[in-house]
Formats: sequence, C-alpha cells, structure tokens
Amino acid sequence: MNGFLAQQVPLSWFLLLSAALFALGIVGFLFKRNLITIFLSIELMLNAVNLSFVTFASQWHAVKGQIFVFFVMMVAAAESAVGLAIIIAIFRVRATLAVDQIDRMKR
Amino acid sequence: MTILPFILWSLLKVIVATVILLMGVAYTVLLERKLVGRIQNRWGPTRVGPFGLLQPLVDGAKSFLKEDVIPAHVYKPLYLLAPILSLGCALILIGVVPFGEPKIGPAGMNLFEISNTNIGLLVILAVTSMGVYGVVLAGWSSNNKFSLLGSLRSSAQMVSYELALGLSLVGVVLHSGTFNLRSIVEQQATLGIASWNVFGGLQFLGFFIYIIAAFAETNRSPFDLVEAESELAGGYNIEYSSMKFAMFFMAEYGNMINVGCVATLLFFGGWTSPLGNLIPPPQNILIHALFPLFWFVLKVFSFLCLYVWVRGTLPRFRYDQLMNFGWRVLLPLSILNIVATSLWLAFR
Amino acid sequence: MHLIFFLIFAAFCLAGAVNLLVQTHPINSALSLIVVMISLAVLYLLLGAEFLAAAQIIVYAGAVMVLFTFVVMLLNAGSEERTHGSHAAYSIGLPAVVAIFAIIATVLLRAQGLGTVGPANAITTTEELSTVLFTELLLPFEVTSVLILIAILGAVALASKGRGEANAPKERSQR
Amino acid sequence: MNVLPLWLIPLFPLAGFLLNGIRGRCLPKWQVTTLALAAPLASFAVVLNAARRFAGMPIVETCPFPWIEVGALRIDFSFVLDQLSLVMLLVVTGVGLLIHIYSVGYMAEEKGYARYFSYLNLFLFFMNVLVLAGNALVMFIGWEGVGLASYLLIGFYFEKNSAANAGKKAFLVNRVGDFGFLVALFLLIANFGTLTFTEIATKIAACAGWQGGVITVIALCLLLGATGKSAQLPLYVWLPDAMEGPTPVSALIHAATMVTAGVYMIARLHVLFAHSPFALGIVAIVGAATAIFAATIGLAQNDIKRVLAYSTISQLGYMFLACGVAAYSAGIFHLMTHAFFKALLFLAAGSVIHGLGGEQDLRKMGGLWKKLPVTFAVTTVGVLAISGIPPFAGFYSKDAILYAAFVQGPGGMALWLVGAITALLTSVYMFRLWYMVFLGKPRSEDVHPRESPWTMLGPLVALALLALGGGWIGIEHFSSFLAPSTGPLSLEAVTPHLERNLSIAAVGIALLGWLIAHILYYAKPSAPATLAGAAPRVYKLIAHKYYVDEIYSAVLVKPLLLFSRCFLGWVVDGAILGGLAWLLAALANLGGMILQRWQSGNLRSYAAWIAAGAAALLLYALVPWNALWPLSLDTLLKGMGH
Repeated sequence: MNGFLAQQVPLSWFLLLSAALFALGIVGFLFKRNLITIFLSIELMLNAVNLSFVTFASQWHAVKGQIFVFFVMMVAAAESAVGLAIIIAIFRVRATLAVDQIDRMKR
Repeated sequence: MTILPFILWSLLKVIVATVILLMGVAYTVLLERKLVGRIQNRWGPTRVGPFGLLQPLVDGAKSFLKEDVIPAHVYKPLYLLAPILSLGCALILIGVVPFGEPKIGPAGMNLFEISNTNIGLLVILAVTSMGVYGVVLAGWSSNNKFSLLGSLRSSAQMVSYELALGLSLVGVVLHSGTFNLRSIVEQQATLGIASWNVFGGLQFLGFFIYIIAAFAETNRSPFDLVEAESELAGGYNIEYSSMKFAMFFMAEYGNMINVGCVATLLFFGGWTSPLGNLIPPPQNILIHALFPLFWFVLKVFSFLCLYVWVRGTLPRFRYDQLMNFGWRVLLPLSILNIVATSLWLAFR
Repeated sequence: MHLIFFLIFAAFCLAGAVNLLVQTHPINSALSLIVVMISLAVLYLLLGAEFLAAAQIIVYAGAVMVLFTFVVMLLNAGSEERTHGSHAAYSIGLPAVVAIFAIIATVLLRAQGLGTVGPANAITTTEELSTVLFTELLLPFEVTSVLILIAILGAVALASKGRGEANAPKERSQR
Repeated sequence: MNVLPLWLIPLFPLAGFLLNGIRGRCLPKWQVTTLALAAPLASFAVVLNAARRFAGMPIVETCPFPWIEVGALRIDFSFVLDQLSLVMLLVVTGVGLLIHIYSVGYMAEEKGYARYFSYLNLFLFFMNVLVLAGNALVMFIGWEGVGLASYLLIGFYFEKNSAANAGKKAFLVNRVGDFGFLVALFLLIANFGTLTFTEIATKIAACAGWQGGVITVIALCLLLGATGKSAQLPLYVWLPDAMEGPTPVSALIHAATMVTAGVYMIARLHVLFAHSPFALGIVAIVGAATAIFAATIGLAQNDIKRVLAYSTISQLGYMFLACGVAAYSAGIFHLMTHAFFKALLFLAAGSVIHGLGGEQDLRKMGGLWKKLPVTFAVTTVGVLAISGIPPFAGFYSKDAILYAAFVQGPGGMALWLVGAITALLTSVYMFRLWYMVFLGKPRSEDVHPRESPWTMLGPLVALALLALGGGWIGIEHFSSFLAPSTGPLSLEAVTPHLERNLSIAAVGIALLGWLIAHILYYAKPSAPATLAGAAPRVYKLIAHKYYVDEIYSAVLVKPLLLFSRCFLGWVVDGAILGGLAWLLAALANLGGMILQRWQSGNLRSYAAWIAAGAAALLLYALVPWNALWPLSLDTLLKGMGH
C-alpha cells in the first residue's frame, strides 16, 4: 500500500498531457465556429504551455519557470480583457459571432 | 504516518465540521429572523419549540418535502449544477479554517482544523472567486430575464469587489509574511488584543475594506442587488424551489459564516483570547482545548450579529452607486492601505 | 498517491478539453475549460507549485473565465451554427495538428533524463518565488503592470460606444 | 586679457534670428526692431571689447567636445580671433549694425518686417561664424550659411518672379563655387590630415621646399570657391541679378561683407597660395580681368543698383589682384575701405530710390541735389572715395594695391596698367552716376523726391565719415598690424620717388575720369549718344554685358535642359524606369491574382496555415535531417565550396 503511495509520476507524462491539451486547443481553434469558443481554445493552449513550463521548472528545480507561468497568467488576463472587448465591438457591428461570416474588414 | 487512519480521521473531521457548519447555517437563519424581528420591534419565530429554537429543523424538513419543480424551459444540466456549486463553495472553505489551538490527536492529526496548508489564505480567495459561478449559472440557465439580470449584476459586482477584497488582505499578508492561516493567528497571540492585526497590525482600514467587500461578495444587504426582491422579484434564484432553493439559501448563510471566520482569523486574532499569551493557559486539558474554541465561536458569532444588524439598518445601494463605490472608493483605499502598510513595515 | 491524483486529474483535463470541442454552446465550452483549469491547478500542486495552483484558480478560473461567461451572457450567444467556411481548416489544419502532436510526442517519448515527481519532491514556497520575482525580475514585473494598465484602457476604449458607432445604427436605419 | 567669450559674437544674431523668426509675426513692431537691433549691437560691443583688449596673440576657443572624429582625423568646433578676423569682425559687425539701423527706416513700410530682420540676423550669425572659424570646415558652415541667408534675402520679394529667380540663380551659381571649396577641403584632409588653419600652416612650413603640385590644385579649387562667392570671372553672373533684394541687403551682403568672403578666405589660407606661384598668378589674372571687365559693363548700365553691382565686382577684382600679388594686407585694406564706401553708395542709392518711391532708372533722375541734400553730400563723399581721390579712403587702398602690383616686375607692370585703366573707368562711371542722379535737370516730370528719415541718414553720415577717414590709417600701419596673420607686405624696391609718382599718376587718372564724365554727362549731354552711334557694336556689346548670360544660357543651361528632357526624361525615366515599374506592377498584379484566393478572410483557414507552418518548423527543428539524408544543405554548401 505504502509502496503504491510512494510511486513516482514521470514528468514526460505531464509533458504529454500538455502536448495533448495543446493539440486539442489547436483543433478547437480550427474547427469551432464561435468566436468565443475559439478564444477559449486559445486559453486552452496557453494553459497547456503553462503546464509544460511548470513541469520543466520541476525538472530543473528552477523557480523562474514558475515565474514565467505567472507572467503568462498576467498577460493572458490582459489579453482576454482586450480580446473580449474586441469581440463585443465586433458583435455590436456584425450582430454575429460566427467566424465564417466575419471575413471582411469592411462592413 | 499510515494512510488508512489518516483518511478515516480526515473523513471524520470533515463530516463533523460540515455537520456543525450546516447546523450553524440553520441557526444563523434563526438568529437573523429573531434579531431582525427585534430590530423591527417584533418577535420573530416563536411557535416551534422554546423561543422558536426548532424552527430551522422544521424549515429544513419543509424544503425537503416540497415538490421539486424543474421548469420546462430551463437549461437543465447547468440548472442542476448551479445550487450544488454554490453550496459546495460555501462549505468547502471550512476545510482550511483553523478554529482552535493546534492539538495533536490520534494518528498525529490536528483536531481543530481539517488541513493546514501553506497557502490557506490563497485557497480561501480561490474558493471565494469560484463561488460566483453558482449565481451566474443559476441566473443564466433559468432562461428568465429577471434571473439573467440578477446574475449579470452579480458577476459584475463580484468581480469588482473581489479586487478590493483581495487587495485588502494584502496588508495582513505583508504584516505576517505568510499565507498560512495558523501562523497568521499565532502571530496575533503574543500581546492579546494589542497584537491583533486590526489594532496592533494597523489594519483598521484593511479590515473595513474587507468587511464591506465581503458583504458585497456574499450578496448581503446593503449589496443584495442580485436578489433585490423589489426590482428583480428574487433575482437569480427565481426559478428555483424546494431543496435547490434551500441550497442557495444555505450557501448564502454559509458564506456569511465563512466571512466571519476569515475576518476573525485575519484581523481579530482567531482563536486567541483578548489577553492572548499574557495569561498562562488553563491547566485542565479539556478547558485548555475548548477555551480557544469558545473565543473563536464568539468572534464569529459577533460578525454574524453584525451582518444582521447591517441588514436591519441600511437600505440597498443603487447599482451605479455600487459600482462607483467599488471602483472609486474601495479599490483606491485598499491600494492606499497596501502602500501605507508597506511603508510602515519598511521604516518601522 | 501522486500517481492516482495525476491519473484522475489528467483524465479530467482531457475530458474537459474534449468536451470543450464537442459542446456546441459556448457556455458549456467555457465550463469545460474551467474544469480543465481546476484540474491543472491540482497538477500544479502535484508538481510542487502551490502558489501557481492558487493563482491558476484565482486568476484564470475566478477572473478570466468569469469574464468569458459574462460576455457569453451579455451577448446572449447561441449555439454554434454549422457552416462550411473553410476547407483549408480540414485539408491543411488537421494533418498539421496531427503532425505537431506526433512530433512532440515522439520527441518526449524518446527523451532521456526527464525526472519524476512524487511525495518526496520539494515544494516551491511563495517566499522563494517572490524573492526571485521582486529582485531579479522586478523590471519585467513592473513592465507587466504597465501592460495590464494599457490593456485596461484598451478594453474600455474598445468596449465603450464611441461617437461614430453610436451614430452607426441610425445611419443604417436611414438606408 | 579678459576678452569676453568669442562664441557670444555669433550667439546674439542667432538669438535674434530665432526670436524674430519664431515669434516675430506676433510681436509688435517696436519689439521686433529692438530685438533686431540689439543683436548686432551686442555683437559689435563684444567685438569692440575684444579689439580693445587684443594683445596680438591669437585667441583660440574650442568646443570641449570633438565635433567629428574619424580615425586619425579630428575636427573641433573652434573659433579663432587674430588680427585678420578682428579687422573682418569690426567691418562685419560695425557696418552690419549701421545697415540694421538704416533698414529700420528703409523697410518701415514693408510687409515681412520681422522676416526681413530675422534673415538679416541669420546672415550676421553665419558671417561671424565664417570670420571666426578656426578651421576650414567651420568656415564652410559659415560660407554655406551666408549663401543661404543671401538666397533668402535676394528672394525676399518672392512674389516677384524675377526676385525668386535671382535667388535661385545666386544659389546655383554659388554651388559651382562650393563644389570647388568642398574638393579643396577633401584634398586638404587627404594631404594634411587636418583642416585647422594653424596646423596646415605648420605642416606646410615643415617642408619648406614644397611648391606647386597638389597645393596648386588645392589653391585652384579654393579659387573656384572664392570666385563663386566673390563674384569673379567666370562666376560673377549672379551678383547683378542679386540686386533684386532690398537695397540694404545689397549694401550689406552684396557689397560690404559676404562677397568679400572669397578675399578673406584667400587671405586666411595664404600659406597655400604662397607655395603655389602659379595659383597666385591665376588669382591675379582673374582679379585684373574681372576688374576691367566689370568696369566696362558698368559704363553702360542704366539701373543705379546695377551700376553699383558691377562696380562691386570690379572692386572685388582689385582685391583679388592684390591677393594675386601676395599683397594680402593691401587686399584686406581695400576690402575694409570698400566696405565703407560701397555700403555708403548702396545705402545712398537706397535713399534715392526710397525718395523717388522705388525708381531705379538713372535716365529718369537728375537734379536731385536740391531735393536730397544730405544724400547728395554723402554720395559725393562715396564717389570721391571710390574714384581714388585723396584724402578719401579709396585713394589709400587702391594706391596700395596698384603700387604692390607695380613692384612685382614686368608682369606686375601689366597688372598695374589694367588696374590703372580700371581706375579710370571706375572714375568715369561713378561720376556718370553722380551727374545723372544729382546734377543737371530733372529728366522726368512725375517724380516727387523727399529726403529720407534720419534713421536712414544717420548711418549714411557715419559711413561717409568712415569713407572719408577710413584710409588715413595708412597701408604701412595696417599691414604691419596684419603681418602676424597674413605675412608682411613685401614691397621691395621701395623708393619714395616711385611711390609718389605712382600716387600722382593714380590721382591724375581719377581726375581724368572725372573730366571725361563731366564732359560726357554734364557739359555735353548729347555726347554719349554720338559716341555710342560711332561704335554701335561696341556699345551694344557693353550694354548687353558682353552677352555672358546669353552665352552661359546657350552653352550650359540649354544643353543641360535638352539632355535632361530627352535622355533623362524620355529614355531613363520614361522607358527604363517606367517600363520597370510597369513590369513590377504587372508582376505584382499577377501574383496578387494568384494569391488572393489565399487571403479569404476566414480566420480558421489562416489558423490552419499557421498550424501547418508551426508543424513545418517543428519538423525542421526536431527531425535529425543529417541522419536521414546525407546530403543536407550544409554538406551541399560545403561540397560546392570545395
């Protein structure tokens, strides 16, 4: 029982999970039609990358890897604020969130 | 440390704490009804049991027994998820709250707290920030314009006040240098009331910002625009009935207790007595164990009374006043508090 | 114990991410993402990054995602429409995604020297983190605050109705 | 020796320029005037202070930071005050101050009052920089700057097409000269590695036997620059046209100061010319030729300012002649006296023009001495001075030049002869002007002359006094004072006889010229016409200024225009460049037609391409190509190298 508890998790599993999440994020970006969902996919990709950062920080016992994630979070917060404002602005003009219909710069 | 006793003891602690918390919630409702009644010059519930003391049990039974109506046009998965989320967030917080002096019990466990983590304060903030989803999803999934308005208001309000709330606690963190709730409390024990953060730590301003922001976070009067009976006919929970409604209700009062706990821990010395370490601890082992618990419960109780008192006294804010107050008064004040505290800490 | 937690929450992560793709309504997708994020927070805890775990929940799940749900509710976004606007997304994008994942997975599986985590691993305390953050990386930190300020201003400017846009609906109705 | 800092001298005009140039439009007129006058006054005061305390040793003032540092070459921003620049500064700021005062009256009614004064201050700034320059590059800045100010002021009445064109002409002709100056600068750097005057002198002195060769080339290039700025043959053509500017400008820039910059430059770099007798001879020949050439043209001009302009060219020729016979101090002496009397004559002409309401044609004037008594008096002084009649200033300086030329041997004799004939002609056309303007009967009915205000007459009187007494200092004193800067005036074979005889001859020549002018233009007014009729071709040639403008136009301007239009315009621009542009446009169009299908505007397609790009990059970065494919790009490149 205790032996099972002390079992180690290989870091490559975390990295594989991160890669899988990243790939799923790309898939979301490619195949979702809703602007907000696409934006969510971007966040998913960011999170996937964050996971790999934390994993590598654990691998190298480096604090800076975690701080990088901290910065990514801050930037992601700023990015989502601006991005959502853009989405609101687009919606106000186009009255739709379907990306396939938003393919002109002009109205 | 072996794993099985650990799990069993933890489970036991969780169950006991949750049951006590739920009982506390139930009797907070009674407390509110009685106190507001007295404030409004009436008696409040008196019929069931002596002084109406059995009223909460009867209320609970009523909620369980009522027909569980799910309206046809709601978005069902989220409609069901929302009350669970609300109550879950309200109850989970007790897991990091130390409500008594550390006492080592069987299996090397501390009896008076469920878990002691380095980032206790952050966990509290994290769970608080998740609490908003219950309200938001309830309002949205009800497919009702009043609910939607209520939840829109609530998400804006909670996001706005969460900022001030988080920042108001930074002063305390700066002063204690840790996120660990037990260490924060123990630092306030040395000189009793004089070393409580609210007085000795000079976090008076921080405490007021916290308590105001916490009132808004729990959607309590005078910030109860989310429910706002007179405008929104009940707000986000308008489509809920029976036990699901009761869960929202319990979540609200659970959150009140949580706020009381956090305020007690961070600003009022937690389980320590007003004299702190100035008097020697009592010799009797039982009294020694229960004495801090008494102080903790007393402090939380006073905060609950404060809640009720405020509700009985203050009228509701207007929505623009609410936002203005949050962004233009509380936020700058909390930043001021941080700056002042850090300057004081740097130059003292 | 780490292994159990990892398996459970990795499964949650993947399930959430897949659910994000499968769901047609944005609010469901957003909730799936919240699940992913909370699971990731647990994984961070396993990796010893306790501050990041809390920050993940506070910042991402508690602030960013609230904003998302708020916008979904504000715009009253409905379910996705089945449109066929892009063939490139299928013909080019899908192989590319598969290639990316395959390459990364191959590299990871063949990598040597990657460690493991378990209960014995050290936890990065908040003090360690903040010491580095506020000494070596103070400038980037301050610059980020400026970035956030700019983002606030940008968001306000974008989302507030400008004079030109306020007139726009009128013009349209005249046409 | 507490001399005020030298940089103050150009600073004040610069401040005046900036203040008037930026704020002048909005200021009331009296403030503009105060500002404009304060600048030269302050400069003049600083110069006077420097002159009083000047003890013979050159003062060098260098900006503490290197200005240009390329390899071993280091050029500082330095000013130097020695005897030469002191004399020049006194002339520039003194005459400049008087002309500023005069301008207040002359320009009182004009539009662009503040603009005028800001330009004038700008000119003064650059002129001071030019004069104070401690090395050739700083001098070049001043040189170009005065050119700019001159351009701006010639084109001051830019609404008039002729004025704008004259400005452009001056600018373009000066470019030819500047080209020479620049080439000289490059050659100096290449051969001496420095541009500082003193260092050049020491480096040349270090090898005493160095004669001719590259020095001749440098000297000739410098001479080209000097002919441009100082309006000598063959680049004189811009100066007569420059009379389109306001008359005080003509007096200050195109008579007294800027045009003498060439003479100053030659005197400043005399060490170079001293080591190149050939270049020196060319200088003398150019000077003599210009002197007599311009004097003959001056005989037949009817525009009062143009007569003076040709006279200026002629007198500048004298100065070059003096430099050409290595009598630099005599040249500078003439420069100084010329500044006095020519500024006086121009300002007097301006006073006449002002009094007549803008009339410049000599044939419409006459008998003005009663109406404009003060102007008449000062003009008389000026005319006597320029004609070389003692005791007026011109006599002393001109005499010194002719004497210096005469003692140079047989070639000097020829130069002397040319100079003497020029002196005769000068006397003739100056008295012609005098008679036609002031004496005789009024030739036109509709002129109502009135005397100018005292702001104009005051400077005139002051300049008249200078023109009267400016020469009394004597060439001996003057040249011995200047000797440290320009070298001693070597007058071998100094015999009192010769000098006295030459002086008497010069005076006789001048009086002869007066007599001729008296006969032709006063006693027998019909004589000029018969004279012109007797030799119509010569008269026509002279009246048309030897057709130089026409020749330049036919030889240089027209072919250049034709070349530009036909070759550059049609072939290069039209066929080659235009065709290339069309080809590029067509290619871009074609590419765009192909690629526009890519630019669908669909976000998801773009994302797909980004993903494909990322996959490609990952593939490139992470797959070990070398192992898979032995002929990788690196090995391929290496193989090609072998």
